[in-house]
Amino acid sequence: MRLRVLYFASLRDRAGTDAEQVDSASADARGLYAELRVRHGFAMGEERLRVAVNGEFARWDRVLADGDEIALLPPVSGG
Amino acid sequence: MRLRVLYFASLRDRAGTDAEQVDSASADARGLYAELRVRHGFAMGEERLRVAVNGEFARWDRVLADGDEIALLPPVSGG
Amino acid sequence: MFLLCETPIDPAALARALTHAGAGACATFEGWVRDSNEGRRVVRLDYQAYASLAQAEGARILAEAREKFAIIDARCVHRIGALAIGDPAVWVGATAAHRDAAFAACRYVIDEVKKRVPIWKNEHYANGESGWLHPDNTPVAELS
Amino acid sequence: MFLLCETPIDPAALARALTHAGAGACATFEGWVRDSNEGRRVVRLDYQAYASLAQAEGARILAEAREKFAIIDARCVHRIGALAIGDPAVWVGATAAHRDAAFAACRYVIDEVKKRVPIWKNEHYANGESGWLHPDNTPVAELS
Repeated sequence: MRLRVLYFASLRDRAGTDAEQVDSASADARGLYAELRVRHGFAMGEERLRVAVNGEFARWDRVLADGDEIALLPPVSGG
Repeated sequence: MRLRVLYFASLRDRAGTDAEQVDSASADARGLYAELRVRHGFAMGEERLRVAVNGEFARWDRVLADGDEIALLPPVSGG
Repeated sequence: MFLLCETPIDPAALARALTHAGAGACATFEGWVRDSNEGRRVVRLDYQAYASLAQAEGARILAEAREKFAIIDARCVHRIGALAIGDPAVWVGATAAHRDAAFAACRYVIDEVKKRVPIWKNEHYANGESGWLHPDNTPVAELS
Repeated sequence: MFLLCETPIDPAALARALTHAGAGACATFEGWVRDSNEGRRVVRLDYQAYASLAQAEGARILAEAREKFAIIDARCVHRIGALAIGDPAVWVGATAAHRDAAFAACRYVIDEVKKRVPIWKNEHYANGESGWLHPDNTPVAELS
């Protein structure tokens, strides 16, 4: 399936892009992030991130579907 | 001794003036207020007021001296 | 800086004056004249103060706030005279590196000002009555 | 109303928009860009947001504040993009009949915004370095 992945803050700098199309067979968001850690060398484990799917916070065991937009969210620091 | 007395809020309305000269032989601020209650018909007992002498908060047993300025302060309601 | 003022309070100018490169947090409180109190319709207010002692006591409260909390600055301005519904009656601003201290100091100042500073509020009601508020559970009508 | 904005925050205009005849208390919080953090000299900041989710989460926080506290209104505006020292980065305002609710709601909103809303701060230091702040005790340098 084809997914769209959004990167923010340090992940964006590391990936070198704010978003990319990813072809993946991962069963869920956890699997997708494991793939992307390998590809981009992200240092943060999933326990430090939150994930959003199609604009809403989701769990790491969220099953992904073709066309989903997945956002990887490092610990926030607004305010 | 001659004293100057300042009135505020409901005491001012009741006394009909913001300040007056008072000739008094009262030993302390408590005695002065007892005199003034009789003269003006103030309903509030001293336990509900604070008193200031010469611009600073004082106790009711403060001994008064000729020329002192005594302010009678109802419960405050600023803010 | 504790000030009594007879002209409208300008919160924006007061906040700007707190600007400080080390300040990461600015907490403010404004007391506005409400259109009702204890179920009665209020149409306007007068504030009266014992000015010299109010300034001295207000300054003491701000000094206490600076001692108790890790703030950079705290200021308070209180209106006196005639106010309309919606007018700011009092403004408190506190700055600090971090928000805990700014919030705590701001809250401390308004609480102490309301308890200790010799300022009195006379509410004018829609039915033409008016009365000084002496907030110790005594009905306004019995006060003087 | 939770808004992300790319232009300077105008606290005075925001507070004016909260005007309400039944409001006796207005508590505000402003977060300002400080010139230092954790002992390092900061010269400027960038804020980045996941805009759609930030707006949705910010709106949820304001709705929670209205449910938890007896307030009339609560609003929050957060800057994004490049900020200089002293610039307001975030503004929160809450109005209520009485000050307890206004203070509590204001504090709740800024605390939750800082915890939950997907916005990130990149600090630029005097020595030319910069780094995203991911406040979970991890040094900036090790983050990505």
